[in-house]
Amino acid sequence: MTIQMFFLAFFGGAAVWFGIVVFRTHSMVRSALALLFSQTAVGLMFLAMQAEFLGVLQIMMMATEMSVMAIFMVMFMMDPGGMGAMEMTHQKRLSLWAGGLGVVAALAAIWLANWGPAVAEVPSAAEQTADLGRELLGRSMFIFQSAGLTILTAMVAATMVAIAPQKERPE
Amino acid sequence: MTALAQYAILLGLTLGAVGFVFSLYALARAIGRSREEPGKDVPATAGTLSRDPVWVRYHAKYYGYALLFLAFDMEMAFMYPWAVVYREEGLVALLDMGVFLAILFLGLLYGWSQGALRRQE
Amino acid sequence: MTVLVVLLALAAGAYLIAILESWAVHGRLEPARPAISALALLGRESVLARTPDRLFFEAGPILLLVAGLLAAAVIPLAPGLIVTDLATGALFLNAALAYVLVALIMAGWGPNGAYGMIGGWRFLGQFIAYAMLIVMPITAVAMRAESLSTVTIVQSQAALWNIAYQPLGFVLFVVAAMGLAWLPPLDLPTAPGDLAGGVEAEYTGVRLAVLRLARMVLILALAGATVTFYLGGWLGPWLPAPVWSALKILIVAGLMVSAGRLVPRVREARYLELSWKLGIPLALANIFIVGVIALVVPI
Amino acid sequence: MIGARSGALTGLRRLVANALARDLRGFVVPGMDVAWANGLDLAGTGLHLATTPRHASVLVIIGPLPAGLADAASVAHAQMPRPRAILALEAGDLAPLPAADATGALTQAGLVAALADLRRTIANGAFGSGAREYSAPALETRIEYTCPMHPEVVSDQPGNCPKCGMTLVPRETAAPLSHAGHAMPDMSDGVTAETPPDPVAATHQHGAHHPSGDTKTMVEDTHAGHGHDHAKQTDASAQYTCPMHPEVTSDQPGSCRKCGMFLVPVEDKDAHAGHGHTQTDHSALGSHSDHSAHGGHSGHGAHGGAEVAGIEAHFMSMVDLTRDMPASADGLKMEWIDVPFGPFFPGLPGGLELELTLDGDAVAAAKAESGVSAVNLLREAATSPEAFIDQLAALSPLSPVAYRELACRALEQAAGQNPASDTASARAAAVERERIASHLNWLAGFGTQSGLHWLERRAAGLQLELRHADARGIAALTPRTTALLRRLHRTPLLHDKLNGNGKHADGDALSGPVARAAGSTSDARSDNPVYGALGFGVLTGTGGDARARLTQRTGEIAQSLGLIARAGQIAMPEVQNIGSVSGKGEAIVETPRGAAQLRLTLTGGKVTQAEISTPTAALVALIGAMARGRELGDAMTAIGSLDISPWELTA
Repeated sequence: MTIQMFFLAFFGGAAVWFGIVVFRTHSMVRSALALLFSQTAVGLMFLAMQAEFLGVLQIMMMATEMSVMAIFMVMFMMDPGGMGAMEMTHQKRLSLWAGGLGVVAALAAIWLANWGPAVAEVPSAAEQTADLGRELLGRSMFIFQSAGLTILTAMVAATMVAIAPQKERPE
Repeated sequence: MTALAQYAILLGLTLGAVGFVFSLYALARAIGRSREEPGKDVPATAGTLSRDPVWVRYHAKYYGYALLFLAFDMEMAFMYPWAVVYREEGLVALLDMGVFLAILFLGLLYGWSQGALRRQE
Repeated sequence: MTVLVVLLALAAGAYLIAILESWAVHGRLEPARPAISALALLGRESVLARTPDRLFFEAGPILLLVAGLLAAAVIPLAPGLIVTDLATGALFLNAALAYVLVALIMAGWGPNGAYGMIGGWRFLGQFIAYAMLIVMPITAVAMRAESLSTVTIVQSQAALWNIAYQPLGFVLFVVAAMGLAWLPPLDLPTAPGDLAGGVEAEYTGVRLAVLRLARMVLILALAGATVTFYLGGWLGPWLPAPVWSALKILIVAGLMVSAGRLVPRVREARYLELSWKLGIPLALANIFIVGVIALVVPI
Repeated sequence: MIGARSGALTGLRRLVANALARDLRGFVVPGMDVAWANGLDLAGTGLHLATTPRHASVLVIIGPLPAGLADAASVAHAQMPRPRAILALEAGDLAPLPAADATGALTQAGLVAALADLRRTIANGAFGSGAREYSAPALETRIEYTCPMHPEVVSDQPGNCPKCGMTLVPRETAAPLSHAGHAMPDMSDGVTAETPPDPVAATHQHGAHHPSGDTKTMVEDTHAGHGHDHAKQTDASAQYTCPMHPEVTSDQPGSCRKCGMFLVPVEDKDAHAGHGHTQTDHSALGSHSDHSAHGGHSGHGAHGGAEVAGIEAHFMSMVDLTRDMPASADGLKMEWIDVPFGPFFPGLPGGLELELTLDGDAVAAAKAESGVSAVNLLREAATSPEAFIDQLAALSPLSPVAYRELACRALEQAAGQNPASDTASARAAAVERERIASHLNWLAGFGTQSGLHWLERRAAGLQLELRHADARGIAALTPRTTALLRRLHRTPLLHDKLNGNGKHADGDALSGPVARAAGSTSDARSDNPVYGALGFGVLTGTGGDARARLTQRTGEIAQSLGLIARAGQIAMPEVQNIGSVSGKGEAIVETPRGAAQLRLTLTGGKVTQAEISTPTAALVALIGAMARGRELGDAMTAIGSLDISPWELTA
């Protein structure tokens, strides 16, 4: 149990530290990959808490999507290599306040909410995946399908924003 | 073997691989150090010395695909748990995922029709 | 104990694949060639670029080796012979293989060289082409096996191998796997023709040796994955289990390494277009067909 | 060994040295096509071929090192990791390179012998005290500091940029060119006062320039006039405006009243676009400082400017920043980088210095120069016919027989002789044999470029056997050749890759397979009676793209095989005794790359004046238009399909 606590704390610290690196580094690609490894550390925390499916899924999904974010950051942010060591942060006061409030809200949610009794025996990884599957097809079928619709709207919106319509394309 | 023990083995494998690589580097350093010479540290471009750094805003032409990929990647997160319990749930699962995939296939068709699925020249 | 056996098998497999690849490239079967070139690489200087991102430059090869090893960790060579039989083995394999992309972006961006950078971002475009075509066939395999554990997946093919059960998924998975390990004709990140070494260009000496070793382990892991998902893992008449899986893995790896050389390098725009306009609809159809068969046929 | 590594040859190092000796990785200078043309089978000797100097351990120099490639060879040698060696095959003096570790004759036997003793040298000398640091004029560097956002702000000591306050980034550039002969004819080293006089920002001077090669012919089609001809047209009524606030204008330099920024001169837009100068204003750090256009360069609110709602003063919005940058086809304004695909690029002809301005992985502009072009044709005033023929043959190592035939015909016409019909057809067969060998050489290069190793191996092997075979030998090789061509056309996805790639309008100056693939019927052999007797008909294709050129060249191989079979025997062109005759001669021969024309005057049996026109200049002119806007791989395939011989690009 204590080993789990140790690894949980270690990966938590790693996640926070990578999170800080995201803002302290000047290079865009370093910042994107720092965020990637911060999410991987969160995935490892899931594994330390024996939620195997969520952990492995987090590790996989974040690796691919943060890499795609990296190319968009390199495309649109100035001096992506961080050679000029420019001060890229802006609206410092506003963001510090937002960060502080966020932490307070998270801590409040953790301590005040009623999570119910801690389960004595953690279900095995295979059962977790199967339970999640049954959950998707059973009680939260509605959430599952609405998520599908949300993803559809995301696709349509992204395409409309990013791709110039046919007639405006300079051939 | 409990799940945590397996994760420990995987962590050990990772640290072992990193240790193996560093021992290989140490062996190579023991054989000899690399000598600093003019022009040797400039990235090689087929016989011409190009000193300028190349960390510029790279113009990727596949951003049409990348945006649709992000949405499809989210879809995959739902597919795995569904696949595991598919045979047990039977026809309901098939129809359910059929609707889900059809919705997302609509998104793909829309992107296709708007010209997202091409090299944005 | 099993971890040691699997690692030794992995090392031997990587060596054999290096022989197969040099045979495919040079047309001569020289068993000692990989050992000599590895020793020679150890003896050469490892040059560092001028204004590199040193962290990325060093982390690239190491991350690629770790990704290859972790992917190979869930490949079963025999009923008990597997490093870790995770309950979400197939998903873990996929997660480990996602870091191949991160490693190549680091290796490309690190040395601040033109060929490497273009190679790195080109591989991201190639990833977007093959990523879906690795995930969807695995989903179809998991549907039949009702589990993500690679051992269960192999046991589910006792009656009929998945190559016969879902041939479409097999073809898509193999092509996507060749894209993932950037084997010709999909060797876009290190295209010798238009990028003169691309991502690998700035690595010399021992770092290049680690990069090449990592690629061999990656090819072995992908061949192992193909055998586990589609060719019935260790199952087979007459021969003992480990011999079957070793044989199958080497044959699949040999084919993956040499079959692609008959076709000229595919353009990235063409590969993206084929994957998204042809590959993904076929993969969705494959999932649908397997869905129907899995309900109707009991095996 | 000069390229050794320091350290005693102890146990492990001895083992490693032996491994290094048996695992030689060669980097061929000037190129694989020259090696194949000289009949060398490098792959057959167990020497692995590296595509980049980083992966190489041996620098293989084939034939005399042209002056234009001396700097490039020294750069390639400097970038090879130690232990490195130099293998020179009849390379003469290797001025900037250290002495060769192994030399040999320019034959396969000479190569094998040289490799054998090179392996011994490396096995004993890979680690030792012989190592000496290698430096060369092309490698010296000077540190200068520049601002990533304003490349024209250049200073010799660190500080921050006057325009945007960013810390200046150190950047190495070539040391000021001390050696003579600067390539830029209109090198106006006058100091151009574009940026307002400012102590920190040293004025814009012609800093980093291509260090390599000074006897090159600059064939520029897109960078017309280079960056610095702006300086000549700064007329008196230059208007000054503020990049951030265009509405603020004044007649004399100063600072903008709204944001305190220095005012920059504004050339009127039409004059700017008038002289066809594609504004390659790649602003940030990726640009060469020598030709970054600077009109109306958008700076940004410098220290303490107007407070935009909620955003601190020095925030640089990308919209303002990229206001004047050239937009790519899809409207995005990205930074372009100049990437050299230098003289020794795998798959491209050796010696062709290609520089692509890349917008991501698409080509925005292409510029080709030749590092190996023949300096001048007639060395001394009057040369004997035989010496003149050899001189002309040495002009292009890729097709010596065709130029030898050209010289012989011109001399015979000047001397009023005409050869007997059977020797004429034998000489024509020799030219056809070389045409087959040259096209197979190109096919091998195409195999290297598109990743078809089997094509590279078989085409190169066939070419080596065929280059010196006699008529019977060629007849024996014909089935293998046609089998190779058939298999090439049946390669899946090949035509899909080549279709529509490298299309060009049918230029009139064009000749050779590239023109015929676009439908032209111009062939210097068609009005030659000797070829008429051999039943020659002009072969033309349609489409004018890379695929049509591939089909055209494979068709010409088959056609030439038929011509040789009908000619029966092959004889090298040479001229009987001319005697002291005077007269003017003119000849035209269809070389494998197009029609080459020679005019010479013969006075007293000596050649006093000669003037040659080769087809390559027209081909190089196609590169810019053909590569612009295309993906990098397509552009390389298109440029490779032109089969340019940089040797024939006379000054």
